[in-house]
Amino acid sequence: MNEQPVPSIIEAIRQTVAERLQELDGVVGLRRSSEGVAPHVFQQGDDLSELEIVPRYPLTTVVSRLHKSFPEIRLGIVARGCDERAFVEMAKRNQIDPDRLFILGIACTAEEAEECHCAAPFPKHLVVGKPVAPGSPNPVVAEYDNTPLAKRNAFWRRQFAKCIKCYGCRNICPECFCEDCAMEDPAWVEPGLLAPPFPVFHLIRAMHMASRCVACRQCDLTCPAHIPLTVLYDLMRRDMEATLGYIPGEDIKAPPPLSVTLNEAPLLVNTGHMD
Amino acid sequence: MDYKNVLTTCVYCGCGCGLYLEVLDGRVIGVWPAKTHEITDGKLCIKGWNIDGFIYHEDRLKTPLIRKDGHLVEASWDEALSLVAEKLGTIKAESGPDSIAFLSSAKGTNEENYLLQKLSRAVIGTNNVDHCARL
Amino acid sequence: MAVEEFEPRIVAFMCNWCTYAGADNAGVARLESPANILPIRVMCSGRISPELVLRTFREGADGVLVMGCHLGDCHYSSGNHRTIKRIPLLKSLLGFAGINPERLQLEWVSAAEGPRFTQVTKAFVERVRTLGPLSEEVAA
Amino acid sequence: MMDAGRHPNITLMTYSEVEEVSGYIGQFKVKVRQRPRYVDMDLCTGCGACVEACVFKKGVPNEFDEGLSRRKGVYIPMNGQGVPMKAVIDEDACLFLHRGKCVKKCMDACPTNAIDFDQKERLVDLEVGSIVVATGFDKFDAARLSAYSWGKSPNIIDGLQFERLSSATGPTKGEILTAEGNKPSRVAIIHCVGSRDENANRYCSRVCCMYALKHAHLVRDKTGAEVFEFYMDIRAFGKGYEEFYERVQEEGVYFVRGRGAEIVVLENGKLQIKAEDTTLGIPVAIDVDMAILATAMEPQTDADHVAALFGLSRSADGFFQEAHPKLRPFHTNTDGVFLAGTCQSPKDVPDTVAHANAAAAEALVILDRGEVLISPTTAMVVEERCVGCGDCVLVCPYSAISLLNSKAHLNSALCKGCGTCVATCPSGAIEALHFTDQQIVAEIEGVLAWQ
Repeated sequence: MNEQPVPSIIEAIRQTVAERLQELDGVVGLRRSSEGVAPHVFQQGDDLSELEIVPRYPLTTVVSRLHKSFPEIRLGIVARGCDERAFVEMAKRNQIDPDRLFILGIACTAEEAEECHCAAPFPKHLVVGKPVAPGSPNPVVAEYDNTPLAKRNAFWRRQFAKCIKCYGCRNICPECFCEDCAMEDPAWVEPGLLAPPFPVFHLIRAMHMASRCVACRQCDLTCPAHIPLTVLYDLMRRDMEATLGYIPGEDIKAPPPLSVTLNEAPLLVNTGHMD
Repeated sequence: MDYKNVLTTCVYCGCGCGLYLEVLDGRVIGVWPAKTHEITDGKLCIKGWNIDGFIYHEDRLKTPLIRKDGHLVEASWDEALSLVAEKLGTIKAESGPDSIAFLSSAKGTNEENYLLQKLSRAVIGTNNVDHCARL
Repeated sequence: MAVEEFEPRIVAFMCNWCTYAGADNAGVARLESPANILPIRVMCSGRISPELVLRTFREGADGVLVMGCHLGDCHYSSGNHRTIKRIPLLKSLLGFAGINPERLQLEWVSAAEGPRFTQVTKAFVERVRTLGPLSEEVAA
Repeated sequence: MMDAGRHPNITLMTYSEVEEVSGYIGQFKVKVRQRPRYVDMDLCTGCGACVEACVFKKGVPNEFDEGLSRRKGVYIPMNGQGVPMKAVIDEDACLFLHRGKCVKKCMDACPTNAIDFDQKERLVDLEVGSIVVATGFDKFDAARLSAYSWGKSPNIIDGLQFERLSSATGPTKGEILTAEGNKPSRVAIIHCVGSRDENANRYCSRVCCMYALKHAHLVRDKTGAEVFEFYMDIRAFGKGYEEFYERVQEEGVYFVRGRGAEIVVLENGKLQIKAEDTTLGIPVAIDVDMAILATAMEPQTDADHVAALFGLSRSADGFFQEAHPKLRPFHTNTDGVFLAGTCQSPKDVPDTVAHANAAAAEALVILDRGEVLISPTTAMVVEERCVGCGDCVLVCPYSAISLLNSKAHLNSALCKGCGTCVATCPSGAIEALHFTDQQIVAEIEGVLAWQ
């Protein structure tokens, strides 16, 4: 269960949103109603006591949909560290117009940081709350290099055998915005197989996420089969940083490293192919 | 810009997962799993995730169809219901109530399903009633 | 029944301008390359998406060679820049899933390097031979 | 050159640099930065009165004479023989432009009032159908090989300096003299300086053997001095070249087969050439008055910049890469851009002329035909699947893809069909025609059908 936020933080963000609504067309956040908590676009005149900051939804996806529908609209977003990182990667890929989005950053609590094993539990544009220390690294990831190949294989076989192919990991992901998904292309994933073919199904997605995954953990949270997907993506993120020095969501000016030349984003490891 | 999320229940099976329909200016544009839903806890299967797929689907029927001279022709609800009542009445009279069966759907609400079994048992007089989620 | 020696099946994606010509060069020079190498010509090694490599393993290949021009020699100037970055990450991923990353190999062979073509293909076939069939590894 | 300058359909843009190139075959847009010459090209008659009048007597090293003479702030390039034969004012040398103080005698002297100190740099936009890159070569800097004592004696010169010495318009009016002003009695010519050398360039610069033989002939002819050629092989490959080699041998030139290993500047000012004579199998040391180094041809130092500007590749030696070494030797991988001369590889004059004529002809063929044939193996965007992320735009080596209304738009005239965008597109929205995923997958299935 998520911790209830400290009242002062929620009050402060409500206050900030109220102020920013003077000049913005709307602020994307979470709203509590009798039905529960869901994403919402707060507009001037809305009851801001309904604004919540848990649970976490991929709010940048809402921004993207609105930016595409309304080419002039200027929005704010109540953003945690992962939301801000998601925004950065989406902006790089033209899914959000950075000139029309204003980050109203909130810091995660220490407990939240620990729960997500989050390396950066606060946004750069922090408005409310104090940055807490990063959560401890995922122990499975830390131990992974010492795990023999056969054991890794057995582990993922067992995990992915549970997959019911709901595509929830993809649907909830703020960085998955393709019109057509490679995981639904019969050339890569033969249709009608349940569980989906291992490891093609999962590795295609992991490879697509290599320069995008911002470690928001939404895929983990939404998986009905409780497959620890972030272990795979954390490993991918680790090797991405080691090979190309790229941390998704870190720098809006850094180009997606796999799409540019070696001059623009050099390879940091010697694979013996540089001659 | 009128953006809202409307809590509803997945109609595809008897589990009845909670989900939000994402609505922009009166049009459903997507689905969010309901993270604060007691039972479903922000999880959905492939059907729930795609529940918005049929809403505006071009193949969706918007009126009843009646086969006339081998072709399906659009008809009014009054016309269709009268035809069904008439035919059911004839069949019941000719072959008895157990020659008729009722199949209900997860796309109906609890109340609608209750009414259907009531129709089956009390009006027609048969226990031949079942539901797609049991099939 | 005698146990037959395992003959690995290796799909080699070769770029049109360097490696495919290099393989030709090897042939013209009467150099023997292993028959385990199953060549597929593409215009540039940059064409080889992770999806194609994964599909090739899925189809039953015991190893995949991606071959292109040396850096700076790319017919398309920088197509192979993407290949050189993609392959190590894909190897990492295979390793995470418990598939020996050595089953995927990137090699540069220029149009003039017939001898090098036979040398790297022979070495890769022998390497994969020691790893054994992929089906045994992933079924373990 | 003179003909080119006079041709009504040729506009010479001197003192100009290409700043930016966009577009594609048939419609390139080229931005040219034209530096001020401070001389009105229409008015100047090339009479040279301004040069005479210029008060900057000391001058600066004359680059045309390889620094063996000096020139003034205003000058007519190539010692008065440049094309177009018009004066130019060197900003860095002109006393007025550089220091802000001068009596400007040049203005008084000019009979046509062509001097114009108010000229400004300007950017010129050109639209052209084809481009010929003819940026030439750079001379190998012999200082990089310390054994040759470059710079330690004025009598150690390179081939181009010797050319100026023996030229009638050169600093000595064509007399071959040492720095001390004497006729040399012994001259050494050292081949392969910076060529065929693992410490410099591995390639053969092709032209040096023949010019070194010519230099030997000129020295023998003009001074009667003893000439020693230090060589590894003589590569007399062209028409009449071998015959010329034989003639020079008959003229009494000594050929020492062995790379010149070292030049020692002796205390008396003479130069001692050390080498191994590999035909005799003994080390030799020969004292001479003058040493001429046959330095290599190298790519221009800014070749990487030019390559990026025109979308060219460079081969391992740094020269621009031709599209095919045998069949398309002056084409590049960018359609409509051609190479001429030594920017592609070292060449002698006849080869350069042939190469350049071919490039010019091909450039004209395109313009004359009015349409171009392109390969059918291009990429194709399936718009409905495109989400406009722009990864393909970053990936394309030819800038063939741009975003138009948030969808990838591919210019198939620019696309060369490498397929890197196809492999990059996460949405599967780009297909490589003739190399589609389906076709490659069918091949994978086919080759793996073998058990």
